[in-house]
Parts: sequence; structure tokens; C-alpha cells
Amino acid sequence: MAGEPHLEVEGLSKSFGALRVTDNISIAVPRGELHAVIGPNGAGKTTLIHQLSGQLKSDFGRIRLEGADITRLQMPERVRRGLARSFQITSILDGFSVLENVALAVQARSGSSFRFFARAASEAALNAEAMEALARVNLIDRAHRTAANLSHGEKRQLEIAIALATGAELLLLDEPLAGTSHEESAALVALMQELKASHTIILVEHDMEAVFALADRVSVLVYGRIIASGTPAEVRDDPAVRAAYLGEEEAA
Amino acid sequence: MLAVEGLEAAYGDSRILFGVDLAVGAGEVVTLLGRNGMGKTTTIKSIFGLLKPRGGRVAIDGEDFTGRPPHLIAQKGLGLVPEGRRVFPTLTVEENLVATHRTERAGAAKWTLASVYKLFPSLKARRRNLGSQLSGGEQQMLAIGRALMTNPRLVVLDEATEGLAPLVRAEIWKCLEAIKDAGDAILVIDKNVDALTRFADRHVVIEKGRVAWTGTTEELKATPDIKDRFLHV
Amino acid sequence: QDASDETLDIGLMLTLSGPGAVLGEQGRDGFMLAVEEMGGKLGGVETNVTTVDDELKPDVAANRARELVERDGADFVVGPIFSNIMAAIAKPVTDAGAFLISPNAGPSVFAGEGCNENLFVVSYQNDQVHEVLGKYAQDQGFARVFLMAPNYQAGKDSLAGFKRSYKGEVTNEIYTQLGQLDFSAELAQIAAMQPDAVFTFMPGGMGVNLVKQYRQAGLETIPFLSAFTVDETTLPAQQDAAVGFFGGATWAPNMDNEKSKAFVAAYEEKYGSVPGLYAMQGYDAAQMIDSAVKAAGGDLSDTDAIRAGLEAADFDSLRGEIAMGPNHYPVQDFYLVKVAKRDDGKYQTEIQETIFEDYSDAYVDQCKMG
Amino acid sequence: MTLAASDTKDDAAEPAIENRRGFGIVSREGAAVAATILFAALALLPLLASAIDDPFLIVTATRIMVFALAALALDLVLGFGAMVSFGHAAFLGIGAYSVAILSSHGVEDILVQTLVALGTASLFALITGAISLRTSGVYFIMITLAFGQMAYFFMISLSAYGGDDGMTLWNRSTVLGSDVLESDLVLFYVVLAALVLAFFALRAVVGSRFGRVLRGTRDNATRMRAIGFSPYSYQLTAYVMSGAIAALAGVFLANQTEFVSPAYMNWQRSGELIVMVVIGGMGTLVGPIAGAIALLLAEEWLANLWEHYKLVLGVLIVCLALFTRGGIAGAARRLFRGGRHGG
Amino acid sequence: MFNLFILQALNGIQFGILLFLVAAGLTLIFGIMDLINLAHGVLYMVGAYFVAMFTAMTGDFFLGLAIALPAALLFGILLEILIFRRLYERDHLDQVLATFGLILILNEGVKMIWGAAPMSVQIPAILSGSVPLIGFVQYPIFRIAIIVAGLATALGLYVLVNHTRTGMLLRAGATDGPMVSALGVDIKRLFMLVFGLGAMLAGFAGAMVAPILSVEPGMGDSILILTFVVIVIGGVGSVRGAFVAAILVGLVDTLGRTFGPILLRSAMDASAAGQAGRTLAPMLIYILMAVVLFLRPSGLFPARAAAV
Ligand SMILES: Nc1ncnc2c1ncn2[C@@H]1O[C@H](COP(=O)(O)OP(=O)(O)OP(=O)(O)O)[C@@H](O)[C@H]1O
Ligand SMILES: Nc1ncnc2c1ncn2[C@@H]1O[C@H](COP(=O)(O)OP(=O)(O)OP(=O)(O)O)[C@@H](O)[C@H]1O
Ligand SMILES: [Mg+2]
Ligand SMILES: [Mg+2]
Repeated sequence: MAGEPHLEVEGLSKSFGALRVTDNISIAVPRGELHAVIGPNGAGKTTLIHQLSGQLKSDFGRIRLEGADITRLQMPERVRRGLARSFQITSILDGFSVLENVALAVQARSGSSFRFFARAASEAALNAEAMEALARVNLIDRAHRTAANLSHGEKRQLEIAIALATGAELLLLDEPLAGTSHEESAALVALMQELKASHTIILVEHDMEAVFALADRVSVLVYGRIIASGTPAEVRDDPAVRAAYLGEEEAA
Repeated sequence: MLAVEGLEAAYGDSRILFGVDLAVGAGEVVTLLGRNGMGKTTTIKSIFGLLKPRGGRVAIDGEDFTGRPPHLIAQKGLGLVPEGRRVFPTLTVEENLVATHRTERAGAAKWTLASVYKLFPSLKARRRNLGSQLSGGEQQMLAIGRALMTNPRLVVLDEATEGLAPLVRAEIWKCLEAIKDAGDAILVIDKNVDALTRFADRHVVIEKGRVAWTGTTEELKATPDIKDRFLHV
Repeated sequence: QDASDETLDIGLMLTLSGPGAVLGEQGRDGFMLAVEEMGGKLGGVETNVTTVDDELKPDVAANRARELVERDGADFVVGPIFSNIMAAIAKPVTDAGAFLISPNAGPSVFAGEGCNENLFVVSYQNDQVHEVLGKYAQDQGFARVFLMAPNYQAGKDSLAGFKRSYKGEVTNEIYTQLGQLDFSAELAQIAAMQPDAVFTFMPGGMGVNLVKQYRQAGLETIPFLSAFTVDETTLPAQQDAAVGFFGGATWAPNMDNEKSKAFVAAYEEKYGSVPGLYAMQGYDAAQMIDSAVKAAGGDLSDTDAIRAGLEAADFDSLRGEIAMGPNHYPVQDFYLVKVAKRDDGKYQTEIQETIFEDYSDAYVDQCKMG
Repeated sequence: MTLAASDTKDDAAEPAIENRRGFGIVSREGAAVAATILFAALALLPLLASAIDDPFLIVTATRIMVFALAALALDLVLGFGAMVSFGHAAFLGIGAYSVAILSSHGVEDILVQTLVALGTASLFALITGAISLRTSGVYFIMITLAFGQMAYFFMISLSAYGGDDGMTLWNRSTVLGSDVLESDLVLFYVVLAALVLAFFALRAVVGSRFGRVLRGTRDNATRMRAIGFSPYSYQLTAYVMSGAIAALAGVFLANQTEFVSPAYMNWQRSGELIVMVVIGGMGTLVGPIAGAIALLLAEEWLANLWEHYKLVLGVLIVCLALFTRGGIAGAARRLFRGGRHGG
Repeated sequence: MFNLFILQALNGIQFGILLFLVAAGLTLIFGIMDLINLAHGVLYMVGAYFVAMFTAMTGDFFLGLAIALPAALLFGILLEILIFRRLYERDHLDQVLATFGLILILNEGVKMIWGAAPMSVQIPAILSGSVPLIGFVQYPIFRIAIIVAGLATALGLYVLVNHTRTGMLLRAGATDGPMVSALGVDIKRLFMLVFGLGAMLAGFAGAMVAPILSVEPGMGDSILILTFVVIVIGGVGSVRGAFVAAILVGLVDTLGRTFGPILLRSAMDASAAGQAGRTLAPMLIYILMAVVLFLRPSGLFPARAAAV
């Protein structure tokens, strides 16, 4: 299946009551591409992520993962097929240690979890992989903390680690940089650069520096419609995009 | 108007703050800078009495408020835009705004439903939606609007522009400048240091629960290595 | 196994918590009053009484019953008030060789195949009270009667009992819910049917609710026949609403014999409320034990003699003459009683007419006891 | 709003933050040690009983252990799955009635009875659980209550088997034809064995992969789905397991009281089970056992002291709820740790 | 027959309103403040006892009521200060535990003070007697009074919760109390007063039903579950939901009780129908709840959106 896009979306739509939040969206993301989705607040980006990840049922449209139609699949099933997401509004297992948060993601894809007696926390294999993921977002030193007690930025980093640990090749990252300080942002940007080699990424982000530094292609979502799509340069110079979203701050 | 001296704080028995000093004069804009997990939010929580300080002193207009209940501190004219938005999920946008609306304070720019909607038109479009139904950015706007509606003399913003579109962010900066011009004070935590330096008077850098550096905008601009050392910009 | 053969140990197991507590307390007070009058000695033997609450929970009751006989070495267990508790404690008590004296509960099983040589019932077989009203309705020639009882075993037994002696037409047979609050639906049906009489069995709070609402619905013109629905435990709450309503009983506070009069006076004197059947039965239970122990000459180890004494039942009951049937259930007279307001403002049931004489229950023949 | 209890932390020992979780937790080791001591003490109880010449002690202890077993079962779903079942007494009843009904038809072997009990309970749990798990939080509490009450009223109206009056168990179950269970001592040790077995089995389960998924779901179901788990099947499995174990407790309850009644199944009973778990400290496994012991002993003991003992009991419970985080287990933990963090 | 149906429907509705009256206080405390208050039933009982006592003292129902209400309010506030304010931030199960203990205390306390025997409250003269309804049937005036009281409560509550700032602050405080106070509102005091109000409503219900029901220890326990059923079917946090649900429960219960057997008889032979009817009747409302929650897992009018 040469040239088969990793993810292909056709005419995807979602409404909440009268409000049409995503409106007939179509994108194709080739394997290995980092595709940024930007747009004003409330444009429908997160909703799109929800639809792609299967957290929300779409009203219309199809979603194909490596050619296979996954429109009707539930979220867990999609994850097992290698499509994972991070949350804009942090969503972690508060009562668990940071390590276990990640280890669970590893466990989800390695062997059945209907095992009732062996002690999960001491499964070296799981913990080792989890530690790797933590290392990538440099949270190692927090590994044994209760997740609830992390600082906001630390939680954002944990989000990424968990997404990585699912082993998915297609990552949907919803504002991963939000709430991370410069140092961590820088680290995460570097991380994403590195991931591009191995992963296909759909990135929702308001940090334009990062977007323009990372993205291969950028789609601009406004009122649920894609008003522009192209290389970072093309998009940045698109007047419509400036008017609707960038303003002068970023252009400057 | 706000003076914090030797503030110490801890969660359970993990100590976070080891004597933080900072002061915000009337009409002054002060930033609180530092990397993740350094204690910025903890400082704010302690100031607002959301976390009982283990030591030190928090004074407003010279009056000691250390460890007093939050509502008294807020009533003295402090308005909080908390980290992570914390909008009320079961209230509509409009209810979120009016529920804690206060106008007792005379003078300065009075914030009303109308003026907040003017600042954030997209909130007006969503006024009947529940807080939980808003997009991340919309929630952020709501959190800011909610704080402004208490007509504070000192606005405290903890990463208030997180997840906001560049245009809106620019709007916020304008708004903060307006507030400053109206003679109100601001204490702000934000990663967009450059934007801040345009109108902030002084900066306090926190490192591992201690004040690592403090100085005016000029001094900050004058000594670029500060940023490298503490913020890695 | 009983260490203290010098003293007579009696376990008094009644329902003393929850809504049923009133009945239990009357039973207890009646019993203790008797013990007191006999100077703390039943059958001349130093008596110590342990009172326990069965909480109306069968398993709790079974456990506490075992505790009474196995740990405290009780010679007699007096209890319970409610039939379903009786079923739970009968086995542990009798297995341990102690006597079970029921001051109120008289379920059919122990009157029939389930009868036991160590189990005695002071009160009556439950059905009999219902039969009283059935018979009365029959005698009055009521052609159409409306039946209503809560939806549980005792309720079903009740209607069965009524129909045993009533042959007329049953216009409607309604089972309401246990603990039902609002009877307007049923009352509406009654109003619609306009029967010659209503028969119901609504113990405790349900009875209070029903009686009040029955009166408020303006149905008092239809005779209200009931069992365990209007008695001295509920009248304080029903008050005028119940006046003129009928019930069935083996005794009433206005019973015309000296002993009874004295008892009522003493009871009201001591506890400030009008004694009902339960108090009377508690009192008689104590008298019955007293007579039996006397018969055995105070020798508690001689259980056969005691049993004989209990079977003889020769004590002067507040009810006048009663005898023990072969199934250890009493043979006695039954009366129709009617609620009246006394001059002192208190309410009580009063004997109207005798319905059955020397009446024994319907199950006695099924009892195969040596 | 969260119904989640705190989870047994495996490696990280930090306290969970207060306003979120009910309370801190007991470390695995702590729980194991406490439980072992408890079981050892129980095993030696008969000696004590004969020493102070009070054979009845054994009877009471047996009864308490039966409820401890039921509470333990409940803790699996309540403490580790945030599935607050308000209908667990139904399983107790199913177990008890399996014994009574079968033996009334002459089937007296405990193995057969137990198998039937577990089978019926599992089926009931599977059906009601499958429906109830569509809901969560308070709604789950109430829908399980609904099913519990249905079972209760069903038994009440079942005149054939005594209805509301219940049925007397004329003799205890037999084991392969022998009537050893007639001896209170034997019954005591059988129940104790079952309790110990259940405890260590469940302890393994909650620490296992399965248990970890269960706990994760309690914490944040969306997150679990987002990493590829479908919580439903795990929760349902746990619910069935719990129901089956509770039914086993019912089998013993019938034998211990030699009487069964719908009263075993009403909502107050389910409530008491929850209270036992919470008093003891939910999500700790050892807690519920301690809770059952504490509650029932307090009742037994206070009942003999004062007519109005329920008042005292109430006060004790309120204080426990207000001033100990995590019930008895939590208190004990803080006692030994000396740690001041209310976590 | 048809007349009877209409009539029973009316009875169902009035029973529903009575249920709502009893559930009203709980809507506030459990529905809005998100506090699982098992003690609601005993508060209702205490209200009934208060009115019984004060009516006996003053010899007049309305006077008794006038004293009982503030008494219930104070009682509620007292409990809030002693116990409940420590529970808001706690896990739901701690609330279950504490309020369970409270049930034991109050039930026993009431028995100690007033004795185990049921007490009586006479219907005030003006409200006694009954008015003729469809043909043969009389309708007690006091029932009408209860209906009025119920409707008034429903309306008042709806306005308070949905159209006043107090209502907003309550709902906000239930999800994030500290944030509310960080915005300058003394949420503790507000909760205290509102809890008192809830207790007073419970007491009011108890007082209103005292004349038609038996006032006895434990009278609250039986009604407790019913009130939770009502609120949950309606959707936790929704006053409108609670009201609709109460009516629904009232109708299903009443009509089911009276017409269920008749319907069944058309399906099977009489005795079987009777048996089935008897088995099903008490289950009706639970079946109703199970069905509703199966179809709508968060009640008829889901009010509390899942917090972000
Ligand atoms: N459950 C819902 N009910 C009603 N409206 C909703 C719901 N969820 C989202 N919306 C609306 O849909 C629009 C898109 O929301 P979405 O979260 O996708 O925006 P977004 O592009 O992610 O914005 P942001 O950049 O601020 O995160 C918003 O205006 C929001 O108010
Ligand atoms: N509730 C808590 N319990 C225990 N430790 C906590 C808690 N909240 C934060 N911490 C710890 O306190 C330290 C400071 O947290 P704080 O939130 O003040 O950092 P911050 O400067 O605001 O970082 P960020 O920029 O990521 O918000 C962090 O190391 C964090 O792990
Ligand atoms: Mg978004
Ligand atoms: Mg922070």
C-alpha cells in the first residue's frame, strides 16, 4: 500500500445542538508528517481531536487509518490500532504514581490484562518501558510521586509521556506545550522533532514559534472549517489567516 | 498594597516555599517568573489563603492577612485568575460571570457584563453554555472575565494566557495595560516574558521555592543572562 | 449445663427498637410488673431477667437467643413479639432444652406440624383474631366485605383467617405495601364499592395512617373491622379517628374481673399509659412460668414437671379461664372489641360481645406431640 | 465530586491529596501484617474461649467473620472500583437461600449448595451488573439498590419458601455426607479458612494487572479508555467476583443462624455492609474485616450495657467518620507511621 | 371505571406532590450541595415531632407549625456546625457513614425524649373535613393543603436554585468551594444557611404530613429511600427533574397498585395474576428507577454536567 496516507479524514462534521462545531473537514496526513492544526479559540480543534480519537461520535464523515475505516470504532479499539491522543485539559490518574500512570499505558498494549494474581507493579518489563517514556519528557525524578501532586507543567509533561507509552505511531497532541515553561517547551519541541522520525503527529498548538518550527504542513481551522492548508510559510503569509488568527504579534 | 515576607509553604510534609519575599505597590505590575514546579502557583495559593502558609507574613495595605480565609483576602480587592482555569462547570457562562460579581469599590474602570463581553465576544456567543462545554481557550477567557467582574484593585493571573490564540493573547496584553493605566495593580505569571516586559515594572524570579532574582524591567533587559540562567529563553 | 440452679434465669427477647418497639415495651413492662408483684421470685425461686432486643432482625434474634440459652444458661426464653422472629429463635432455644414462651407471636407452623414440647404460646394462634371478625361479619349478615392487608405472610394469613369464618361475598381483596403511607388509592376503591364493611389488618404505623385517612375520607359510615390495627399501642396516635372502630381480642382493659382491674390500675399507675394485649400477655407469661415452677416444686432441673406445669396452665389469667391445648396454644374465649374514649380523656378498646367460647385453633390436629 | 476511594499504592507512598480522595491508604505490607496478626488471633480464639469457659465466643466470632467476608467482597468493587453497590445484601441472601431451599429439597451437601449459590449469584451479578454499569457514581448506587430491593421483595412474596417469615434450616449442610458442620468449632474454622483464602486471593487480585486496571478506571475512566482499555468488562468482572464471594458468605450465614429470611436482603443490610467497609477503611481489604469486627462487637457489647445503646453507637460512628481519615485502617496507619499528613 | 381511573390518577399526582414535598429539602442538600445526606429522613421525623410537641403545647396546629419551622432551622444549623461542615470536601462515603450514624442517634434520641409510642397531631379545624369530588368520593381538605404546600415549595425552590445568585453560588460551591471563596464569597456561611434551609424544608414536610401519618421513631427511614429514588430519577441537581420524577413515581405507584392486577388478569388467569400483581407491586418504583436509569444513565433531567 504505497502512498497510502497514514490518516485520512473525509467530510467530518460534529454539531452540538444548533452549533456546528466541525464542518465537513477533510485532511490526509502521510506517514511521518507532522501536521499542525491551528485556529482561534473555539474553532473546533479539540472537537476534531475528540472525533479522531473516538471520544466523540461524528455526525458525518469517515476516518481511515492506514486505509482501514475506523469511523465506527470506539476509542480503546483505535488506540490498540496505533492512534493515541493527549488531552488539552490534563487528564491523568491522580491517585497513581507518575510511573504507574505510564506503566498502565504500556500494560494496555503488552499482553492481556485479565491476569489476576501476578503483581503488576513489579513487572520489570512494564516499568522499564515506562521509565524510558518518562526519561524522554525528563520526569524521571518525579517517577514515584503521586501524580496529583505534580505541578501544572509537570502534569503537561506526563500527558505526553503517557501518549508515547501507548506505542501508537499516530499521535494526536492537543496543546502539549500549554502550561510548560520555556525550558520544558524547548525540551518538548526537541522531543517532537525526534519523534517525527518514528511517528506521524497531528499537533494542535497556539505556540506559533513551535508550530512553525515543527510543522511540515499546517491547516487553519476557523468556525469548524479549514480556511487554509499548506506549508508553514504559505500559511503564515495568508492574509485571511492573519486576520482570523495570527494577528500581528506572530507576524512581527 | 501587597507585601509578602519570608513566605514558607508545604504540601503535607513536602516543603515547597522557603521564604519568598515580594511586594506589589498600588498601580504596579509585577511578574512572577520561574520554571515548572518552582513554586509560583504555590506562592499565589498561599497569598490567597488557599494554602495555609507555614511561615512568613502576607499583608494587604499593611494589614496582616496571613492564613485568613480566602474570601476576606479577595474582598480586600484581590482578583484571582487561577492556574488551570477552574471555571464552574455546572454554571452557564453568564452565571459564572455574575455569580461572584462585586462592585463595592469606587473609582477605576468598573467591569460589567457588557464590558467583559466586549473584551471577549466569543463568550457572549456562548453565554448560555455550561462552563464545562467551553473550549479550553474560552474557559480561559471566562476565568479572566470572572476575576475582572469582582472589580479587583490587584489582578493576579496565573498562566492566564495558556491556550489562547495569538490574537486573543494580544487582546489580553492590551487589556492588562488598560488596567494598569486605570491605576490598578497586577501580579502575573506567564511564559511570554517578552510580552510582559513591554508593560511590567518589576520581576521576581523563583527558583526552588526561593527568590533567585528580582529587579526592574530595565535591569532585566540590561542583564540578559538572567533569562538564560533561570528561564532558559 | 446451667451453673446457677439456685436462680431462675429468664431471657426476655422482645422487639425494643424501631417502629415495633411499642409492642415490645408493653410486653416487657407487663412481664416485669408481674415479676415485681411476686417479689422478684417466680415459683418462689430467685429470678433474674435478662432483657434483649431482637431488633426485628431474624439473624440477630437467632444469635441473641443462642446467647441467652448457651451462655447465660436461661431456663426460659420469653419472646418474641413478631412471628418471623419466632421462626428464627424457636430452634436454637428448644434445641438447647430451654422453654420458649411466646407472649404474642402465634404463627401457624408451630401450632401444626412444627409444634414442639418445649414451646408454649401464651397469646393465641394468629388466625384466630382474624376469624373473630370473620365470624362477626358473618353473624351481622354483611353481604359484601372489602378486605385489605399488607403484602406479606402475616397479611395473607390474616385474610385467610377472616375468610375461614366469613362466607359472604368478598368484593375486593387488596394487598397493600408494607409500610405504606398513603391509602387514598385504596380508600377511593372502597368509596367506589360501598361495601357493607371493611376488614383490615394494618399493624403499627400503617394502622395509624389508615385509620386517620379512613376517617378523613369520610368513610366512617362503613363499619371498620380490624385486627391488630386499633389497640392501646396505636390509639394514642389515632385518638378520635379510631373511636367506634372494631377489633378482635382475647382481653381488653375493661375486662370485668378483679385481677384484671387491679392489673390495669397498677400498670397505668406505674407506666402512665393504658395497657394493651401485649402488656396483658407479658403479665400472663410471667404468671404461667410462676405456676409451672411451683408445680415442679422449684426444681428447675425437673423439666418434665415444669412442662406438665405449663400444660396445666393453672394460674388465674387476666383473661379469666384459659387452658393449654395439646399443641401448647391456649384454648380461650375471643371477643369483639370497640374503641372508646374514656372519661379521663384516654382511649381504650372495650369488650362488645363474645364471639367464640373456649376456642382452639385450626391447626391443633396437625400437631403430633407425644 | 468523586466517589473514588484512595488506592492501595504499590510503590509510591505519598499521601493522596485530601479533598480529592477520602483518605490515605495502608501500604500493602502494613495491610498484610495487620491481617496476618488478625487471622492468627482469630485462629487462637477457641483456646481463649475454653480458657474463659465461654464456648459462645466462637459462635459470635463465626457470625462476625461471615459478615467480614461479605464486607471484604464489597470492598473489591467499592474500594477498588468505585462501584458503590447498595444492593450487596441480595448476594448474601442468594447464598443463604441456596442453602435453605436446596436442603428443604433434601440436597444438603455444602459443595453442591455452594456451587449453586456461586452460580446463581454470578448470574444475578452478571445481569444486574451489565445494566448498572451503564451508570456511575450516585446513579450506580441507586440502581444497584433497585436490584437489591427487587430481589428482597421477590423473596418476600415467595410464599412457597416461607415468604416474609423466612425458613428454618432444620440441620446444617453436610460435607460429603458427614455432618461435621453441626459442630460450632468446625464451622468456625471453615469460615475462618474461607476468610483467609478470600483475603489473600483478593489482595493478589487488586495488585495484579486486572486490579490495576480496575483502580485506574476508578480514578479516571476517560484516561483509561484513551490508553486502550475498555473499562466496562473489567468492572463487570470485578462485580461478578464480588457478588460470588458475598454469596459464599451467605452460605455460611445460613448455616450459622440455621435460619434464612428476606430480612437478610433488605437495603438496611446493604447499608450496614457499606458502613463496615467504610468504618474499617475502604480500599484496604484488611479494613473491611476490621470494620465488621468493630461494628458487630460494638453492637453486641453496647447492647448489653444500655437500652439506648444505638445512640452511643451512632456517636461512635459519626466521630469515626469525622475524625479518622480512612477509618480504622487509616487511623492505624497514621498511628504506626506517626506521620502527620492527613493524606 | 373511567371515573375511578381519573380519580386514581389524581391520587397518584397528590401522592407525587407529597413525595416532592418530602424530597424538597434533599434536592437542596444532596442535589445542589452534592452532600449525600442519609439523615434527611430523620430530619423529616424531627420536624414531625416538633410540630406534634408544639401543637400539643400551644393547642393550635398553625402556632405549632410557626414555632416548629424556626426550631427545625436552628436544629439544622446546629447539625451543620457540629457535623456537616466537615463533610462537604469529603468523599461521598464518609458522608454516608457520618449521616448513617446520625440516623441512629436521632432515632434513638427521639425515642428517649418522646417514647416509642406513635404520637398524634390533630388536623386543625379549618382544614378538617372533606369536599365532594367526582360523584361518590370525598376529598379531604387537608390533602389539598398538602398539595398547595408542595406546589409552593417546588416553585420557591426552583426560583431559588435557578434564578438567584444564591443558587448560582451554591452550584458553584458544590463543585469548587475554595475557588468561590477565592472570589470573595463566604461560602462556608452560605452553605450553613442553605443547609439549615434544607433541614427546615425536611422538617416542614414532616410537619405537614404529621396529621395524616403516624409520628413515630423510624418514620423517616421508610421515606428516605423514596426521596433518593425521586431525586435520582429526576436527575441529581435538577429541581424540575425532582418534581417530575415525584409525580411519575406517585402515578406509577398508585395506578400500578390499583390497575396492575386488572391488566395482568387480562394476560393470565386470576390467581396467577393476583400472585404476580402482589409480587410486582412493591417492586414497581424500583423497576421504574432501573428502567429510567438504563435509558437515561443520569436521570430524566441531567443537570450536573460531568466536571471538566
Ligand atoms: N459539549 C458541548 N456542548 C456545546 N458546545 C460545545 C461542547 N463542546 C464544545 N463546544 C463548543 O464547540 C466549540 C469548539 O470547541 P473546541 O474545544 O473544539 O475548540 P478548540 O478549537 O479546541 O478551542 P481552544 O483552542 O480554545 O481549545 C467551542 O465554541 C465550544 O464552546
Ligand atoms: N497538591 C500538591 N501536593 C504536593 N506537592 C505539590 C502539590 N502541588 C504542587 N506540588 C509540588 O510543588 C512544587 C511547586 O508547585 P507549583 O505548582 O507551585 O509550581 P509552579 O511554579 O506553579 O510550576 P508550573 O509553572 O508548572 O505551574 C512542584 O514540585 C510540585 O510537584
Ligand atoms: Mg482545544
Ligand atoms: Mg503553576
